[in-house]
Amino acid sequence: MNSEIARLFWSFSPFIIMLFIIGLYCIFVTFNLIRVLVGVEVLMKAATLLVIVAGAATGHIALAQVIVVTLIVIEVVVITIAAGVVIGIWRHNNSLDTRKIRQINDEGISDE
Amino acid sequence: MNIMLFLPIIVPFVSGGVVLLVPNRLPVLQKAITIVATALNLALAIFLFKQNVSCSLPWIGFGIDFALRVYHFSAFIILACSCFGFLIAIYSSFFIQKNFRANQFFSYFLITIAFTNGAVLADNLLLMFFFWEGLLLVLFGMIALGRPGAFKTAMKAFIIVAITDLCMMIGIAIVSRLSGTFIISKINLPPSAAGSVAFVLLAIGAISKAGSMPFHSWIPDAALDAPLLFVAFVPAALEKLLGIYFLARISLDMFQLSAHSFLNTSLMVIGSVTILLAVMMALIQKNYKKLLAYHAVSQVGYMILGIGTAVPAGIIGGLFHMVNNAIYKSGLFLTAGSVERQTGTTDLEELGGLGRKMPITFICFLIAAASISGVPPFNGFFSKELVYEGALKRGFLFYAIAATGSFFTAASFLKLGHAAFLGKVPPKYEHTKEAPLAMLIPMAIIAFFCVFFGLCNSFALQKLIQPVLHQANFHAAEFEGFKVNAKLTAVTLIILFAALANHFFGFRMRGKAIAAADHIHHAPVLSFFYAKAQEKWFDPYDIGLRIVNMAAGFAFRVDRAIDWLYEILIVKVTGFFSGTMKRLHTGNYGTYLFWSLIGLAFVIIFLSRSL
Amino acid sequence: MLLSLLILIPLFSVLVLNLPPLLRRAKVSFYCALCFTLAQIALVFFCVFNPQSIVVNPFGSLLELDLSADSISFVVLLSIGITGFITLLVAKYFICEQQNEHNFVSVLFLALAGLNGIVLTSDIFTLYVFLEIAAAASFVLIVINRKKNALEAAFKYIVLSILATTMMLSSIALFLFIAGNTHFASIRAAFNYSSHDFLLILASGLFICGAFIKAGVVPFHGWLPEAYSESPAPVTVFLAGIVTKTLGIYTLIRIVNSVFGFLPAINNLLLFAGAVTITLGALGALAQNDFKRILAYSSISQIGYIVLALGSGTALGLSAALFHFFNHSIFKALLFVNSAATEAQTKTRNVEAMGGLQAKMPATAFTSVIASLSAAGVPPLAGFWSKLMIVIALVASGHPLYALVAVLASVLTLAYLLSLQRRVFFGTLNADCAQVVEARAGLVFAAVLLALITVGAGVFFPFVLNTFILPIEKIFAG
Amino acid sequence: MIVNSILLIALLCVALWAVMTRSLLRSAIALAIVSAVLTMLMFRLHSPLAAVFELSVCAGLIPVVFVSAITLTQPLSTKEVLQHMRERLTRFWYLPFIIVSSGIIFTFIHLSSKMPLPGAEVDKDVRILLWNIRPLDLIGQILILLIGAFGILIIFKEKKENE
Repeated sequence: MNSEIARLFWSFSPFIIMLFIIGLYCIFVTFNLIRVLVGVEVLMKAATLLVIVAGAATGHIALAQVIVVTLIVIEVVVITIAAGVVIGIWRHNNSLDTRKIRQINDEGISDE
Repeated sequence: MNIMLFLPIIVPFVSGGVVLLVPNRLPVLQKAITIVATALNLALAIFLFKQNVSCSLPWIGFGIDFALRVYHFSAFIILACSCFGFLIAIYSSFFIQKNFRANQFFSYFLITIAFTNGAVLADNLLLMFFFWEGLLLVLFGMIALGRPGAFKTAMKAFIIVAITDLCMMIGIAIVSRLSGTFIISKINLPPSAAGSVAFVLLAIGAISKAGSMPFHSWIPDAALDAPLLFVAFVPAALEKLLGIYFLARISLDMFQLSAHSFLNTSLMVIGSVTILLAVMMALIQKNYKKLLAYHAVSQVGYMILGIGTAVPAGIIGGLFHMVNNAIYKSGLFLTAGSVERQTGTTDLEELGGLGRKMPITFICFLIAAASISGVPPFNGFFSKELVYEGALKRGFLFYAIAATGSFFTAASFLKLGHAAFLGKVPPKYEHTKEAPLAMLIPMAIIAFFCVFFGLCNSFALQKLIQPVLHQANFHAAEFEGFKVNAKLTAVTLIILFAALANHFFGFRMRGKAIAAADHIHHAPVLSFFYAKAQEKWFDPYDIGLRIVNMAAGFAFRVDRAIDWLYEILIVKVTGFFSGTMKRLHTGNYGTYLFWSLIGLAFVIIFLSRSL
Repeated sequence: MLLSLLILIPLFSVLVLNLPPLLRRAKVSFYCALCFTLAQIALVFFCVFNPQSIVVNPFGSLLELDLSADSISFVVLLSIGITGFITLLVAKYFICEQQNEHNFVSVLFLALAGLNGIVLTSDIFTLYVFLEIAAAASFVLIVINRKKNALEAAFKYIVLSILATTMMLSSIALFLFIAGNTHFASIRAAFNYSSHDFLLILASGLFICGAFIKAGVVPFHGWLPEAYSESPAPVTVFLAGIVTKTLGIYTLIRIVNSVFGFLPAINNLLLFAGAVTITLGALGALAQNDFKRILAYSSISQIGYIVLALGSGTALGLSAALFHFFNHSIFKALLFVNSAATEAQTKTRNVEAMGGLQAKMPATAFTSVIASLSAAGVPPLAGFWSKLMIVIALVASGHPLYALVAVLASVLTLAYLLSLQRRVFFGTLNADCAQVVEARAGLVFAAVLLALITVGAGVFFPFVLNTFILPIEKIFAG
Repeated sequence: MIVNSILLIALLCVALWAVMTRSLLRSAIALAIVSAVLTMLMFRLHSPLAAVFELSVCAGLIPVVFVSAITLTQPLSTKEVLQHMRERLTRFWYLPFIIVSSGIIFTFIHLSSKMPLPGAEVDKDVRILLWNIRPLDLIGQILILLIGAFGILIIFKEKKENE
């Protein structure tokens, strides 16, 4: 593996890391369930970019494309299911507030 | 021939399975199967006695075979176990009450015999451990069969024994690593640090099986809660034989211990502490069975002390005491059984004057009690003298403790006998009758053995103990008869008289036989410790429970603390970034995410440091 | 390859069962699924005894799938078959609506296909694809009854799971960069020649963490207690019995064995994580009052044992890990079946509100005692052997301290399981439970079946060992 | 390399906007733009197939999922949103074409800029790779799409009954 290949990879990597941080930041900070899914999307975008860059940098771009295609299908389904779950929660709570989903029956110490 | 070795395991196990299927409507059939199976087992044990064969079948691979071996020692233990099994089976034919899950009891009883035989015969450490742990399961079942509250006791016993068995598991793993084999007869480890650890772990398993302190605390509870036959058979006889057998195996064959090593000394310390503390507890008991149970613990101390001395007299004494103790202790429990069956109680406050109503039981009790107190010429006397002699060679302190134990033993049995069998008959028990014949015969046989092993101790030593020690170049013949140290005998006699005097002193003072030991109970310093002991302050199991509860509570608070820390931390960080405190918050999943990211960081750091 | 049927049959059954409206019947699909799980068990036994038949391709050159199966796969495939069967038995009583039951069976089919795919593939990206399939199917299964708590638990599970996904995906991308391929063998080779030390560490660490999240190893375990306790009963059996284990533990075993090849650094990491997980899981279980939560924490603790065994880095450790994998999926499924039975009969999960049920539900009580004893490692039950193997493996590989942790924690296991038994089945009968009767026949059947497997695998351990466990030693890649 | 850098910085900015903006609807639109920028980057990195796929699914389908989730949960009336979307569709129908063609142009830009990508040789055709070497991934795609279908069926059934 020559250094030129590595350079492409390394030049992309700070941006990918930043993208990861943005996604995680979003998940951590928000109150809103849908906003959490936005953060998740950003994370997935970062991962997709990482795969493509890795493929391009090593010349296995075909393999990387196959991976990305499959990845996108999975991403859509998972996000759809997650959105469905969010809507389900909204129907019960009538709110998208993450604070409302802390469960009441949290672990408690037994009286013994 | 080789197949004969499997029969002592298979016969009781299969018949145990059969008994389980017999409904409780047919008690006669259950008892018949049990008696026949134990008789067969006895016959097999007699046949195997004096044989020296081994065989093995391929088992689970990794060089672990189903290897069995019978030789002098194991044959002798098996013979003793099957004798007791047979006697208890006869005794039980009258003892089992109605509404009792008798099929389970008999089934567990037979399976216990099968597993004990297996553990004794096994020539492979893992196979032995398999049977050893299996015994735990039946132990649990048998205790849980007792009166309604017995489940708690069963659990206590289970956990205590399980912990020590797990220690044994590690010990076995270390031994196999050091010696490269699981075959017991091939293991002979020279002294080493890892070897010492392994020895300690295995010894913990052995002495806890034998019921020594600090692993004893379930036995007194079980005496009250569990079925009496179980107590008479398992903790009183079987487990002593098995535990001391294994202790002797590891300290004589498997490890080369130097005579005055730290390990031997610590065994002696455990032995003497057990003798003293357990007997002190026994002294103040007001219940027939519980008093006996504490003695069952105390007597183990003599055996461990004897084996720990590592001098010929002590080892021979310890092994001899193991046999004698099994005899008189199960005899004593059987007398308790008779009393319980005829009067319905074992509370000493209520009993009295039964000697006239139940003369044969009384005589058997007298013999066994004399034996356990070490009155010449009963068997207990000879084995105790040997242990004393061994202990004296290793230090006066050990001897003094053992002798003190003897004093308290005698005192407590004087109290017990006086309270239960002498004095006035309470009006309730005016019409008490002697126990049925099938219960008297086993007691009589046991009493006979007490006398026989005492008077003909040379027979017992030569035929039973000597073959065990042939490798060690000991000569049991040297210790026959009254050739033991005359001074020691004199001291023993003095101690016995002192106990008698003490009893009459207490009796005079309080005017009641049952209160004859109260002046010791209420002595200035002792009363404090007694009170604490009654509150289970010294029970390792209860201490353990408290610690575990505390740890669980602590873990719970740490959990909360992380939660709290996280909220504060995230609030600060995000406040720094966005300037708005309100937008900050997470549900619980945020905490989990946070943990996961911390974990990720940890993993990466861990890997990059060590790669 | 013959085993490709295990992926393709569920796919086609779902298509066939849903396309014509006539066949959209819960009963038809239910019995189809039942037959499939039994066929899977039979197929595994067939392949174990006829190893040459594994390479037979039923489709000829029409469809060639890149699958491989070895002794590790067989153990896991067997567990999948058994747990799937039990899940279906339990589901009969807990998924009320007809149409929902049909959908449940369809998703279960897809989940089984996903699990089988995980086990059979030998490519790290395909592994990830099937991982997502099984995970997505389990999200849907958790919310099948659209209960509030289940939805919330599912949301947390999804978020954590997506984090795991992202980690694994990044790691796959890094492996692609380092090795130029995603096949196990090429990545393995890259470990020998590659100069990207830091990237290798990063990639391995990310993948291991992803697997840890999916398996619920402490401190990645947060989602697990809630997801287990709030799912409908059959889904809990399925999740606890096999899904998290295949998703997390099997993946970990496969990657450690086939890709990392038991590097010392990774072994140490696994040992440490395993010990922490065992202890904290057991302590967590001690403090609970909810039947299913106790079992969930117990699952965490038992998963720690498997990780610990794997960390010993020896052939025996690998075998022990796999055997404990099998045992745990059996006895934990059994305990969850019992919890389902008591929940159905008493309408509560709070163990304080139960008590003395042994008199009312003897079969449930008996089987749950067997499961607890197996979990605590009492012979001759199967759990004894796996724990013994774990301890021996740890000591033999020179980690006596970890062996001590394993042994001490097994005391804790004993403590919380026996206290659970005491509070639920023994003791005095709770007044509220006076009207309780034994659970439905199907539940009792499932429980007894699992108990028989536990006892059978212990008593006939030599057979199990020679058939399934010993071959694992041969493929040990340390 | 400069083009790449500009695209990457744009990607970051849009992502940050998606995360920071107060309106959920805007956030969803920003996500679509993130996908579009990513598509261009993919063209730059010689992966046109993946790029088109990303554009059609991630920039097309996922915003729909988000927007429907937002409409179902927010007091915005359905009609309003539909109106909004229709407007957008009619107004920006040419956007995908622009993105694709600009992507292709970008591909050529780097060819002329004498700075070829190191691993530019395309070893295999993507379709052949997917069909012949990795059919398992295809099966996986079918399986997960089925799961998605059932998921929607299960979660939204109640809604159907209500209406």
